[in-house]
Amino acid sequence: MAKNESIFRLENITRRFGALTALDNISFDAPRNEYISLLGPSGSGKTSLLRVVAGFEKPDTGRIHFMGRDITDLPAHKRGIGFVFQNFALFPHLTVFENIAFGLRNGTDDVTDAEINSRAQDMVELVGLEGLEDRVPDQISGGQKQRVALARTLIMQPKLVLLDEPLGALDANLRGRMQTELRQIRERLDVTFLHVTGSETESLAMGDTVAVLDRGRIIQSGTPEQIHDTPSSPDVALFLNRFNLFDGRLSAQSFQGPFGTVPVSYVCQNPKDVYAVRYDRTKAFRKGDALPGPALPARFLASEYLGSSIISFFETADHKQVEVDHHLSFGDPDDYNVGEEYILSWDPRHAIVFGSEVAA
Amino acid sequence: MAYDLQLKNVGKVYDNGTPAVIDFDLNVEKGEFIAFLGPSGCGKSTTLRMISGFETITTGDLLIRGQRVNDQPPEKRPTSMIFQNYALFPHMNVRQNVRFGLEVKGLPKAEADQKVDGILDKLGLLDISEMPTNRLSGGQRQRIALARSLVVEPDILLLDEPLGALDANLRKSIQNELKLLQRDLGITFVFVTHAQSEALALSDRIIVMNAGRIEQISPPHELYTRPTNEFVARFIGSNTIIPGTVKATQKNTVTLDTPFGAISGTNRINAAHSQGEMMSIVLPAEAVELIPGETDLGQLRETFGPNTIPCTIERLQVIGHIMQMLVRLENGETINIEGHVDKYRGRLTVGASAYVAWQSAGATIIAQ
Amino acid sequence: MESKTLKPILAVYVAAFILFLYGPFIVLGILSFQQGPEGGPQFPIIEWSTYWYKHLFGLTPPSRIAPLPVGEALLRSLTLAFMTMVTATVLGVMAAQAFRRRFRGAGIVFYLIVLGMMVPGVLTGLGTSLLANNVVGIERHWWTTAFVTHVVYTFPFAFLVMLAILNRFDGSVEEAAWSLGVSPARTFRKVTFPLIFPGVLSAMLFAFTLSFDEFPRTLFASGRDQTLPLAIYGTFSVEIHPNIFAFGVMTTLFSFALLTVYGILMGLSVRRAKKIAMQEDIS
Amino acid sequence: MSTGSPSTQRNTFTGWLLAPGVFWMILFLVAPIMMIVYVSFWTQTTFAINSTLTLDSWKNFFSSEAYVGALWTTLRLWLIVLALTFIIGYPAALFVGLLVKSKTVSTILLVLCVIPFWTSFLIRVLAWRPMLGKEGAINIILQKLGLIDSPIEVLLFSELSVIIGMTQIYVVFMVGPIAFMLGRIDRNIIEAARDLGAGFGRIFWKIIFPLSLPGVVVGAIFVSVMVLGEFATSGALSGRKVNLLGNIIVTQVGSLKWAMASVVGVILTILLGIVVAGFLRIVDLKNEL
Repeated sequence: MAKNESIFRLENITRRFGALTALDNISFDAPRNEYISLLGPSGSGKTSLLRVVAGFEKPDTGRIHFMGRDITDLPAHKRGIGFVFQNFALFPHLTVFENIAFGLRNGTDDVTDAEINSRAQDMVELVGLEGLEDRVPDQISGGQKQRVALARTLIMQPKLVLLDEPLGALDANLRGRMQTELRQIRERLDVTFLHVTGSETESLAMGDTVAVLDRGRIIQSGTPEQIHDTPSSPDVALFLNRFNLFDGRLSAQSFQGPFGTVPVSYVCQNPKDVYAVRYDRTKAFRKGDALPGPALPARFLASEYLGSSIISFFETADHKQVEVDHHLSFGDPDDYNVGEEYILSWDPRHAIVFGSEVAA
Repeated sequence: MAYDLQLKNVGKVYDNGTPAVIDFDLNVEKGEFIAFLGPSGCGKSTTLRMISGFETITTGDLLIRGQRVNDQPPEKRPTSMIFQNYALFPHMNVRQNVRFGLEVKGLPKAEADQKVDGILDKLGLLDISEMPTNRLSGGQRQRIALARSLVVEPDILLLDEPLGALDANLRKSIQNELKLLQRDLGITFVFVTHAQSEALALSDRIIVMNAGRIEQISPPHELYTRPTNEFVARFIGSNTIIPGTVKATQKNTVTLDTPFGAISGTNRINAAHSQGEMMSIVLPAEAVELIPGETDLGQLRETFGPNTIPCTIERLQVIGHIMQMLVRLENGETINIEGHVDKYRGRLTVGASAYVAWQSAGATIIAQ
Repeated sequence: MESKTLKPILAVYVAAFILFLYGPFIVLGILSFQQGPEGGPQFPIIEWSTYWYKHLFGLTPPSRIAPLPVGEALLRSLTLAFMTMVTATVLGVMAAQAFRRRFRGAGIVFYLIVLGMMVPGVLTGLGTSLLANNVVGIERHWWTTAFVTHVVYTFPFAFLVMLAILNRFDGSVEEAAWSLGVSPARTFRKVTFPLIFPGVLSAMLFAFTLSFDEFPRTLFASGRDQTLPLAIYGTFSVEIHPNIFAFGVMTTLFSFALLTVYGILMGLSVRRAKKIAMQEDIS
Repeated sequence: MSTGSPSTQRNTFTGWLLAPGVFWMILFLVAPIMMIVYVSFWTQTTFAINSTLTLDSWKNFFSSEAYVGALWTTLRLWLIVLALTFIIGYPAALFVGLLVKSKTVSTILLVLCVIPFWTSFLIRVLAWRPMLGKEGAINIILQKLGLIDSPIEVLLFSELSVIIGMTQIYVVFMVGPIAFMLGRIDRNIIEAARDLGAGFGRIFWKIIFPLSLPGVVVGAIFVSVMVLGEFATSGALSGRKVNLLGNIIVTQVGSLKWAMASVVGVILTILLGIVVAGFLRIVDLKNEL
C-alpha cells in the first residue's frame, strides 16, 4: 500500500446517548502509517469516537471501513485494532511478560509457545522493560505501565492503534519523555497511531496530522503547523489556547474592534466576526513607545511563569482578559507593575480575521 | 517586623525515628503566594501539615503573625486548609458546606448568610448553591473548597496539591483564577506541589525541597534561570550541566576550563573562586542559541565571547510557536535547546553542523 | 479532637463489649468439662472431666444419655450447604454480572432479590411447606424444599457480595483483552473470573456458612430427615446435657483454627507484597 | 441498519443472566408468600384444612387475647432489642470503624466479633442458660462479690433473658454495617471540619453521625428482620413465658393448624413490610454499595 492510502474511514458516523449526541455525522479519512492526534475538549466526543472505531460501542448510523473492509458489524475482538487505555488497564493478575504475551496466547491464531516467548521478549526489548518481566503491574511505575500497555498492543502487529489520552495518567514531569518515546516507537513500525487528547500542546507535539473535534464534529484537520498557524475558525483558535480573540465588526477591508479600526487583508469565512491574534505575537508597550500596529490600552493583572515562557495577563477597559506570551529565548521579560496601564499592540499582518464578509 | 508566617529551624522526626523535615527556616510576608516544590517524600506535605497543626513539630518554632502556635490544635489556628481531594462534606449541599465554618464560630444567622452569599458570588457559585456536591465537576468542587475555607477569613490559606485532582485542560484556567483571587484577597497562600509548572505559574516564591531540606528559595523566574545547586538544576527546567575547573573569576563572571575549552557563566554568588576549584556551568535550554554552521566564527565570538561550541543538529521539532532542538556535541553529549519558532524557522537542517552559543549572563556557575 | 480522652474510654468499652459477646462461650467452655454422666449443664462443677467430649465421639460406656445424633445430620447439613453454596453463588455471579449494565426494571429486580434475605425464615419456610403440601403435592425433604429456601436466603448475600466486587471492577481490562483479539468467552475465563475470584470465594463462604447453620427455614421445609441444627434443637427441647456444650466448644475451636490458618496465610502474602514494594522504593 | 442492533443483543444477554435468579425468587419466594396469604383464608377444621374461603381464622386471631398479646410482645421486644443493639453497638462501631487507625487492628476486632457466628446459632442461644440461671455464672459472681444476698431469679426464663440473649446475638449485625460506613469516611473530611474550628462534639453530630446513618439503617433492617421472625431464642430462654408471633407459627404448624399459622404469617409479613419500607425511606440501599 502506498503511504497516502487511508487506513480507516468513517462514513457519516452518528452516536447518541439519550438526548446527547456524542458523534454528529462524522466522516474522516485516516492516512496510513502516520501519527494522528485528535484534539478535543472534554465532552467533545473524542472518547466515543475511539470506542466506536475499536468496536466497544456501535454507531447508531454510519459505516466504518478498516483496511478496505467494512467492519461496522464486527465485534471488537475480530477487528485487529489495538487500544491503549488512559488507565492502562493492565491485567493485574499477570506478570509484565504474560501481559505482553496475553493476546498471542489467547487469540484465535495458533502460535507456538516458542514463538510467543520470542516475540514477547522482542517487545520487552522494544519498549525497554528488560529485567521487569516477572513483576506484576502493581510493582511498576506509571511510565513502565504505559510501556507494558503499548507492548501488549503492538505484539499483535496491528495496523492501527488507538490511544485514549495515554499520557493523562502520567506525572507532569514524565509526560514530555513519553511523548518522544511514543513517536519513536511508532516510527519503527508500520502502524498508524490515533492519539486522543485534550491537551493542545500534546496534540501539536505528537501528530503528523491533527484533527480538532468539537461537539461531535471534526471542525479542522491538517498538519500541526496548519492548525496552529491558520486555525479555520474561532472555535479552533479557542481550543488552541494560544489566541486572544476579539469580537468586533468586519466591513469591507477593515475590522473595527476594541483596539480601533484596523485594515484587514485576508478573512476566513465564519458566521461571526472575530479578530484573533496569538499570545506570543501580542506585545505590551509603555505609553509613548512606538507601536507596530493597533493600540489597545489595558491594565496589568498578573503574570504566570510557564517555565520557558511567561504569560502576562492584562485587562482591557471592558474587562476582557488579554494574554501576552514572552518566550525566554528572546531574553529576560519586562517587569510590569500590577494595576498600571500599558498599551498592547501587534503587527496586524499576524492577525487572523474571521468574518461573514470575505474581503475581495 | 512581624511576618505573616515564620518557621524557625522547624524539624520533624517521625515516631519511628526517621527525620521528615530538617531545619526548615522561612519567613513569609503577608499576601505572598508561596509554593513548596519537590519530589514525593521530600517533606513538603509534612511541612504544610505542621503549619496547619495536623502534624506535631519536633523541634523549632512556628509563628503566625508573630505568635508561637506550636502547641495550638488545628481548630484554634488562624489557618485554613484546602485538601487535595477537597474533602467536601458529602451529605451537605454547596451552601451548607460553605456555612459550616461560620456556624462553628456561632455567627448570627443574618451575618453568616451575608458572608456566605458574598463568597459564593465572588467564586461564581451562587447558581449551584443548593446542589449536592457529589454531582459537581472538579473545578466547581475546588471552588467550593476555596469558598469554605475563605469564608472563615483565615490569615493563611494552605493548599495541598490544589490542582492535582483536576483535568489537565482545566488546570490552566483554574490556575489563572486562583492567582487572581489571591491577589484580590491579599491573603497569604502556601501550597504544596510536585509539578514545577504549577509552582512556577502560581507563586511569588518557590521553596524547592529535597530529602527534608530546603534546596533553594527563589521567585519563579530566578529559580528557572538561576539554579543555585545541581539538584535544582536537574529538577527544574531543562538544563545542561557542564563540569569544569575555575580558570578565572571576575566580579560578574566565572570562566571554567572544560573539555570544550574555556566557557563562562554568571558568578551568582559574586565571590572570588580559587583557581582550579571544581565547578559546573548550567545552561538553560532557552538561554542557548543554535547558530547555523555557515556563520563566521569571528562574528560569533564578538557576540558570545568564548561561549561557542560546535555541534551537529540531531532533531528539530516545532510545537506550536516553539522550536525544540536536540544537538550532539563532539564528545557525544547532547544538549536540549528551545526557542521561539520565529528565531529559527527555515534556518536549520537536521544532520547539519552548527554552533551552540550563549551569553555568559544567561548561564550560571554552581558548585559541583 | 477530644479523642485523646475518648479513645481510651471506648477501648475499655470495646473490651467489655467483646467480653459480652464471648461471655456465654466462656461459661459454655467451662461447663463442657463437667463431670459425667450425672453432672448437669449448670454450676457448680462437680469435678473436672473430659467425659462429655468422649461421649460426643461415642467413647464412653453406654448410659441413659443418648449421644448427640450428629453423624448423619452433619453429613446432610454439609451436603445441603454445599449444594446451596454452588447454586447461590452461580445465581449471584450471573445476576450481579447482569447488573453491570443499566436496564429497565433494575430497581425492581434488585429488591426482589434482596427480599430473599429480608423475609424471616419462618415465613419462607411456612410458605414453601404450604406450597409443597397443597399445590405441588410433594413430600418435603431437606434436599428439595429446604434446599430451595436455603438458596432463596443465601442468593441475595452472594449477589450483594458480587455486586460490591463488580462495582469496583474496571471493565476496561476486558475491553483490553477484546482489542487483543481474545473472544469474550475466553476473556471471561482468563481475565474477569480470576479477578473477581476473591469475591466469588467470599460469596461461597457466606452461602455455605449461612446454609450450614440455617434453622427456621429448615424447621418447616425439611421434612423427616434432620439437619444438624434440627438435631441440636431436637435434643434441647427435651433436656440439655453438657455434651451440647462440648460440641459447641469443638465447633468454635474448629472455626478458630480455620481462621488462624487463613490469617497466617494472608499475613504472609501481605508481608511478601510489602517486601517487594519496599525494594521498589529503595531502587 | 444490520439485524439485531447492539443494544437489543445486549439486552437479551442481560435477560439470560437474570432469568434463573428472578425465576427462582418468584417461584420460591414470592409464590410461597402469596400462598400464605391465600391459605390464611382457608377453612380450618380440627384435623384438616380445605380451600373454602373464610375469614374465620382472621376473626379467631383478633378475638384471642393470647394472639393479639403476642403481636404486642413482638413489637415491644423488637423495639427494645433494636434500641439496645444500637446503643450498645454504636460506640463499639465508632471505635472499630473510626478511632482505630490501623487497618489490621480494626479487621482483627471485626473478625473477633464475627467468630461466634461459626458456632451453631442454637448453641449460642443455649449458652445463656448457665450464664443467667439461678445458679448461673452471673449470680455466682454477684454473690461472691457480695453485691447480692440471694440469686436474682428474673434473669432466666423471663422477658429479660430473651432481651439479653437477642441483644447479644444480633448486636454484631448493627456493629458491622455502622463500622463499615464509618470506615469509609474520608479522614480528610474530619480534618477539614477541625480546620474550620469544629470540636469533637460538633464533628460527631454534624459529620460523623449523618455519614454513618446508612450503616445504622442497614443494621436496623438486619436486626428488625431477624428479631421480628424470631422464635428459637424466646423458646429457649423464656421457658415458654414469652410468646412471639414466630412462636405461634411454630406451635400452630406443630398442631397442623395451617390456616392460623398463615394468618400470623401474613401479619408478620405486613409488619415487616412497614418496618423495612420505613427504613428504606431514610436511605436507598442500592446507592450505598
